[in-house]
Amino acid sequence: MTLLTILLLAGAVILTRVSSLRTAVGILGLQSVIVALACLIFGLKTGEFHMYIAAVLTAVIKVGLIVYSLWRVTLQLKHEREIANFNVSFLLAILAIIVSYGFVNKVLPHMAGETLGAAIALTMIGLLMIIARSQAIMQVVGLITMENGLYLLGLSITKGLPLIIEMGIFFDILVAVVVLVILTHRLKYSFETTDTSILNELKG
Amino acid sequence: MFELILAALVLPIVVGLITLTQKNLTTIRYTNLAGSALTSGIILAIIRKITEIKVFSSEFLYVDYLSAVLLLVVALLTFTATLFSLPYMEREVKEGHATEKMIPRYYALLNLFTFAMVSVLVVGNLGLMWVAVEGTTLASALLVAFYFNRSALEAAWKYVMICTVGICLALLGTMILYYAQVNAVGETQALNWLYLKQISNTLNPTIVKLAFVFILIGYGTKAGLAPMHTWLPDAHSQAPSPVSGLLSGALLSCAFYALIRNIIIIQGTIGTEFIHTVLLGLGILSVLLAIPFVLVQHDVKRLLAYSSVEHMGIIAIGFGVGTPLAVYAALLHIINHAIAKSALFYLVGIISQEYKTRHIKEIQGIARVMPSVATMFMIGILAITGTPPLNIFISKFLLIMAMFENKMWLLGGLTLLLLVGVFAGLMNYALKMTFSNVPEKMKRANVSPVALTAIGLSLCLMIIGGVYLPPILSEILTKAAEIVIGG
Amino acid sequence: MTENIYLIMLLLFSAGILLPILTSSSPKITNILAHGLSVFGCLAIVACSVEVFIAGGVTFTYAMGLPVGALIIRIDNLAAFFLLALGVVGTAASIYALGYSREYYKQRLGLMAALYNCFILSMALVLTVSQVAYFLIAWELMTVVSFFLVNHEYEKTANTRAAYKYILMTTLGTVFITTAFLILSMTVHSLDFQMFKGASLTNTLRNLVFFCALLGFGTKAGVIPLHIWLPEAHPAAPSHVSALMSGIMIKTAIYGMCRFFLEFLGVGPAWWGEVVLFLAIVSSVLGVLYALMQNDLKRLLAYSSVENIGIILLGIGAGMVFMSNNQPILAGLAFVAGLYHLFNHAVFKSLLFLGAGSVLYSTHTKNIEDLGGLIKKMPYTAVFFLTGAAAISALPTLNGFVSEWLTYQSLFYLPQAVTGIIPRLGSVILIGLLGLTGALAANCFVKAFGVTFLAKPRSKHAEQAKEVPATMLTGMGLLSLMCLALGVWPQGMLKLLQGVLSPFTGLDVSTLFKHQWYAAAFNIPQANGVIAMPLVIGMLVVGLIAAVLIYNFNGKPKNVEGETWTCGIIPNARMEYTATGFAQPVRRAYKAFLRTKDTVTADKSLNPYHGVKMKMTVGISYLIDVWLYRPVKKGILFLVNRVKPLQSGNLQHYIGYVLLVTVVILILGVRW
Amino acid sequence: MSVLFMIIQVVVLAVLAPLVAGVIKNTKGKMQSRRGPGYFQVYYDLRKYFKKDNVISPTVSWIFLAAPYIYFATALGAAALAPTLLFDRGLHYDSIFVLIYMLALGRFFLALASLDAGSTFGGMGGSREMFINVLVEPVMMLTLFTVAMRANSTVMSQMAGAAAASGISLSAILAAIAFLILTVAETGRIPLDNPDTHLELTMVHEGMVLEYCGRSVGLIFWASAIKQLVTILLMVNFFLPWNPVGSLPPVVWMILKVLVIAFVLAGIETSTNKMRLFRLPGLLIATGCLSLLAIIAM
Repeated sequence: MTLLTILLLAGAVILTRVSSLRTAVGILGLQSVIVALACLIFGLKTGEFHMYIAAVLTAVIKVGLIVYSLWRVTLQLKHEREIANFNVSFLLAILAIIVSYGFVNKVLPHMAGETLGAAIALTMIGLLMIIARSQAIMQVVGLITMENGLYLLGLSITKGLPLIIEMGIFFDILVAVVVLVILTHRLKYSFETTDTSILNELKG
Repeated sequence: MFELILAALVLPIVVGLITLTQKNLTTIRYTNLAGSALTSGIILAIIRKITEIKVFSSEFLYVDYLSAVLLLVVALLTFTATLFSLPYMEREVKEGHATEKMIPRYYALLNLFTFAMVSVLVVGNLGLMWVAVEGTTLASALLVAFYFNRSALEAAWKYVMICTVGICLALLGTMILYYAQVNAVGETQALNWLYLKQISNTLNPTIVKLAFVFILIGYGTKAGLAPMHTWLPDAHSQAPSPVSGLLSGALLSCAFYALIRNIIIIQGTIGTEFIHTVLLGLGILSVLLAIPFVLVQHDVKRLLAYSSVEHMGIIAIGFGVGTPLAVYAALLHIINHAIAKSALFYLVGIISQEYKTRHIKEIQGIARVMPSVATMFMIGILAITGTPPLNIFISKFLLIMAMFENKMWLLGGLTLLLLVGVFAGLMNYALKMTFSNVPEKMKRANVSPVALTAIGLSLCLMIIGGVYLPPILSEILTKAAEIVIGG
Repeated sequence: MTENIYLIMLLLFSAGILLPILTSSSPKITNILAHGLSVFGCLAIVACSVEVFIAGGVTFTYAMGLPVGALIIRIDNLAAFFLLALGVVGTAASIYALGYSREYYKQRLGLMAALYNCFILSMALVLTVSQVAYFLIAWELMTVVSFFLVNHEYEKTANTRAAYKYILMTTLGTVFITTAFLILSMTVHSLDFQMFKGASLTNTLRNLVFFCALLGFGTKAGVIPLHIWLPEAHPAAPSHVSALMSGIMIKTAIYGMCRFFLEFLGVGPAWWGEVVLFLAIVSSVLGVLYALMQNDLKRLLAYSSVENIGIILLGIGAGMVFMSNNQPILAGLAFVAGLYHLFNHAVFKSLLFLGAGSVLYSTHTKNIEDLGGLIKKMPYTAVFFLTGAAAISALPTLNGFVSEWLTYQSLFYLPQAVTGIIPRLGSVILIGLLGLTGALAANCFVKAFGVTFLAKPRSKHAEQAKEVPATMLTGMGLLSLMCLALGVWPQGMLKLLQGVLSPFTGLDVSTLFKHQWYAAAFNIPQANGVIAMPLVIGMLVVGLIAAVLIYNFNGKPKNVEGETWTCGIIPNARMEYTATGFAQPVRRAYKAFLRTKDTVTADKSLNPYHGVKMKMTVGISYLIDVWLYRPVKKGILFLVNRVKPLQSGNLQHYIGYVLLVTVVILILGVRW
Repeated sequence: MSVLFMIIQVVVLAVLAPLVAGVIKNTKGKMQSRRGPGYFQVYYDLRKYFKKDNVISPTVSWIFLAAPYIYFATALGAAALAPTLLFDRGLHYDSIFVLIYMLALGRFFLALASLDAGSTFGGMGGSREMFINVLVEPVMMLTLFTVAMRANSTVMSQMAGAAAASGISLSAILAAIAFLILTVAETGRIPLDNPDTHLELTMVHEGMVLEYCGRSVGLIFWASAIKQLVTILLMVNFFLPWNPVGSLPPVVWMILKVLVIAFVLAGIETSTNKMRLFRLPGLLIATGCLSLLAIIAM
């Protein structure tokens, strides 16, 4: 479990340093795998049946479909690279981890599992990526990371939400990614780039 | 009852699927018209039923007076929007903004959107409600991006991004709420609204307060409360006008509904003081922030969008005051605003089609180009600015009255003053567009009667609403207010 | 009985609103139908108020389908008094409209007629509704309808701007009115006016209500510095509507003030009255000063409305001072003066606007520099306009004189009522300033009538002028007769006012007037005064007879024609004294207030020494605009441009806002 | 009864007015070391005027023709109201405001008539007359106010009574000085106006009536004379009410005082020279301050 957590955070931190979209998507896939595994482990611990299903769903949707569709897009975006100040976001990511663990140990020590801090950290890093990255794909990746974080959070404070809701959430995430992929596609099509920093025409 | 609700949920999906399979535009139009009419009919039937059985709840579905109020809004707007879409999209195709094969997609998405909104209103589980709200975002996102031109894409991208981030916060909040529930009573009936309402006083206040903050921000983003409203003007201005009407009238209200549902539970735990203060603050802020953008604006649809922000602010203030009268007024305001604002968006749709622009400066002399539209437009503007004898004045007045009843002299006065600011902006541009001299390229145009019918319907409701409120509706609102207060 | 008349009135006007829209195919029919109906409606209004004066006040309630409570109609003497004014002026204006509407046969007559009926109806409602919500509805309705009437000739963009300014200002005013009403009604927990009397308010709230009422109604009444909409809006509207706006609509604001200051708030501190007096005198002096500077006939009249509102408020303010000083009889006198002047102004100002309308009708210009010599082209109009002009200049035997005299009388006792050296001196100067106002008004209307109607026509428009149709003359004639009647025999009106004011506490009119048939005499503890109009008339008549006798003492003189003396040249219209020239001395003497900007341009090409084709353009700038409104506008725009960058179009910023507000609320929640 | 008194008063004043005018003219002549016209010269002039026929411009309307009558009538009205020694005429109809507005009525129509002929001079005269009136009216109100406050009434007979009752005081003197200037203004004399100029551009009152001739002018001049006498009477009875103790009856004192005022006016007219029109505001503001001081000193 601890290993997974460490891997997860490491992946997230690395995620803040990659500039190639495809690498990012790859790391995201890895991350999702880890989450699925975490889910599985929780299932084994608690013996909750729906945990297994949740794990499977994670595997299928997050690792399978989402990564696949993102990969598909990145194939068309050969020349798109992320250009941002990686060091800053890297440091921020580290900071996020420290802060979140500190927060957990200080404020709610009674529920300080290994994963909770990681979950919060992951969420923050995801948010950080949405804010600090301008590549459309990178923002999507950030979004998924954030969602993973939330999911993990759910796992660690409660034993996961009821299955039906989980499925709904998964479905939503899937659709969201599909929509975003379509939009990215169109962005490439009509702006010749997926760098969202040029999307600032609508003002006032 | 269950069947009715099921029908209301399934019908749009079915119609949507049919639409996708069809090629012939005329068939598509009529199917959708019939479909929306039927859906609205069913929803009205549900409301009718509610007035008899007061509340319907099953494992995942829950409908009571509060949902009835919002269902009414959705029913009205779905119908008018679909009706208005027929001539509007036809013209869009003629003008070459859209191709014929985009039309089926449009109607399909419209139906999906309706489905999402209805499901927000009928589910009785906060988790599913979150799913449904996110669903509305996704369904409307592609409608916002419908034209797939640069600005539409930009708007859609921002819309999805901001709303998803916001909604993720709401998910976080919901999870925390669930955590509170688990801590208090275990996992039975997870996040079931009715159950939570009953056990709300046993939850841990600190955790619930934490949950409240995230839920408020999350659904507040969707409801377009400042300063999370930033996506709103972009999305509203870029979507096709019928969709803008739906977004502004129905979607925002649905998001607000989700917020209220959560708040009903939360206030059972942490009391109302904090909640009301925050809501009041956000409400005032929304009205305040809307003013500058209404006072100086170049795009007529953005103008209306910001006025929506202002009205969401007013509604927030209403719930923030929190007396039965205030909540009653706020709910009535939701209905009134939905009707008026959608009508205005439709009108602006016609106008911008006629003038081939949304720039206020280039829209001149509507009164002489399309007298009927000009008349309706002026009435609509007067309504949206809360001028009697039109419907919004009533709710506005009740709201202000409630504030004064609560001894909020200064806040009430301030609100009135801020409304004047918005009035100044809207009236200024409305007059410039309507009565200025006609540019020579424009000549007298005739408007499709269908479009006028769609708008005329809303207009009649506005005018009637200004002089007469059906007792049945009044009863629904009163009961809904009781539910919100937690009586 | 009264209720039936009232319902008939409602019915007539509703018909008047609906029919024109339905019959808009034939303008002639529309015109006759709509304005015919409004004539009868106005007569019904008169009947209603008369009935109330005879049979006493009435109250009737209708349950409406609105969540704001039942509609309460209450017509007491005060309301009836205003209704009377509305009825009289409305009747005249409607008759006039029958002829005047021909101007609009090709200009949306149906709409105008419908709005016109709706306008009168809304005013009637404002005066009779006695429940906060419905009062506000009626009030706003009145505003909106008149707004559309002002905007009716939107072919001229200036009119639209005027309309915008108008509705913006009045909406701002409505904010204050609403606040005032709601504070009252929420302290007594009722929306019914009747409950407001003696509401137990803390002093702060009481003053707040006073200020809100003063500001709110002051805006509608056009009190300086809230008047800016008035001189724009009144000229823009069709003339018979301008007549109603100037004659009645701005008086409904005074009605509101009376309700608040007499009934709801009761006797207040003296400084309330002093504030009112200050605003009043500023309005009257500046108003008439600006009026004198105008060359647009209707603008001139509009500014003079500002002045007259000032004079009315002088009476009311003095009354308030006397009330707080516990001098009920003087208070009564002051209020009588104010209300009398109110009625008079309603009559002669609408008369003047109708006159201006006739000039417009037959010459199609409002610029008096282009007019002249109309007295020969349209003799009756000239007589009527002259009556109005003389009345508004408070010349004897006309109604203006009576109310002016009463106002002077009540102001005369003011210095003894107020305390403190500054107010005392101020109240002394007040009389001087009122004298100044009177003189300026006379000056202004000599200019208005003289330049418009006398001497030779100054332009083609004026040469081709013809007398207006009989209906228009009838309308004006009616009002001229009212002017004369109210001047010659003031007793009737005074008796009426006694009835109107008697129910209110703090003033006492019962012992005010000794009703000799020939004199309106009042006696008050300090002293007593008589104004015997028959005597004044007698003196004038005898004087005239004497003059005629002396004139023809040695037989009738032989009259020889001879050109006007202009140093031997044959005079032509361009040599006549212009309106600008007539006002020039005052213009120059009051530079400080008017901030005159005059520029002389000459074409020096032909004659390098002093040039030829000299052209002088004169302009004044308005203090209030320069000092108050422009800075406010600038400030607002400044703020707007500071705030707008928030919507920067940058996604990152937007998400930043979301997080920021989350953090803020979290902190709030923790600190709570 | 009171009405009878009134008629007597009107007749007497109307008959005596030209004499006072004559006296002023004569004294002025004497002061300018001329012989000056005889005391009765004005009567002769009037007789001559009333024999003459009229030349009337084709431009004018009935306003022009009616104005002289109205002006004369208002003058008579003023005369009827003017305070003389028959104090307190039972009924208090003789309010000061009535008198002021009587005069205003005459002025109003004369000004209109001046515009009616359509000559530049007439218009100029009318405009200036109204302008001077704008300056005079408020000061006049204030100054009369001093007396009215003493009497606590605006009824002239009571005012005169109160004035007579009160002794000589600073306030009274200040007010008297103020009203003297106003008298000069009202009677249209140097330094405000020049009654016997022949240059149209310097005319004010004369300019207004420039277009009149024959009997109309007779009426106007006579009316002006009456107006002048009335003003002087106001001066005498309100501001110089004190009779030095002596055996003479008050009527004699009054006549004497009227004559004194006449001399003073003549003196002022001889000793000063005409002011520019736009110097007048200063003068009248100063006067206003005097009367304000008078009120404060009270």
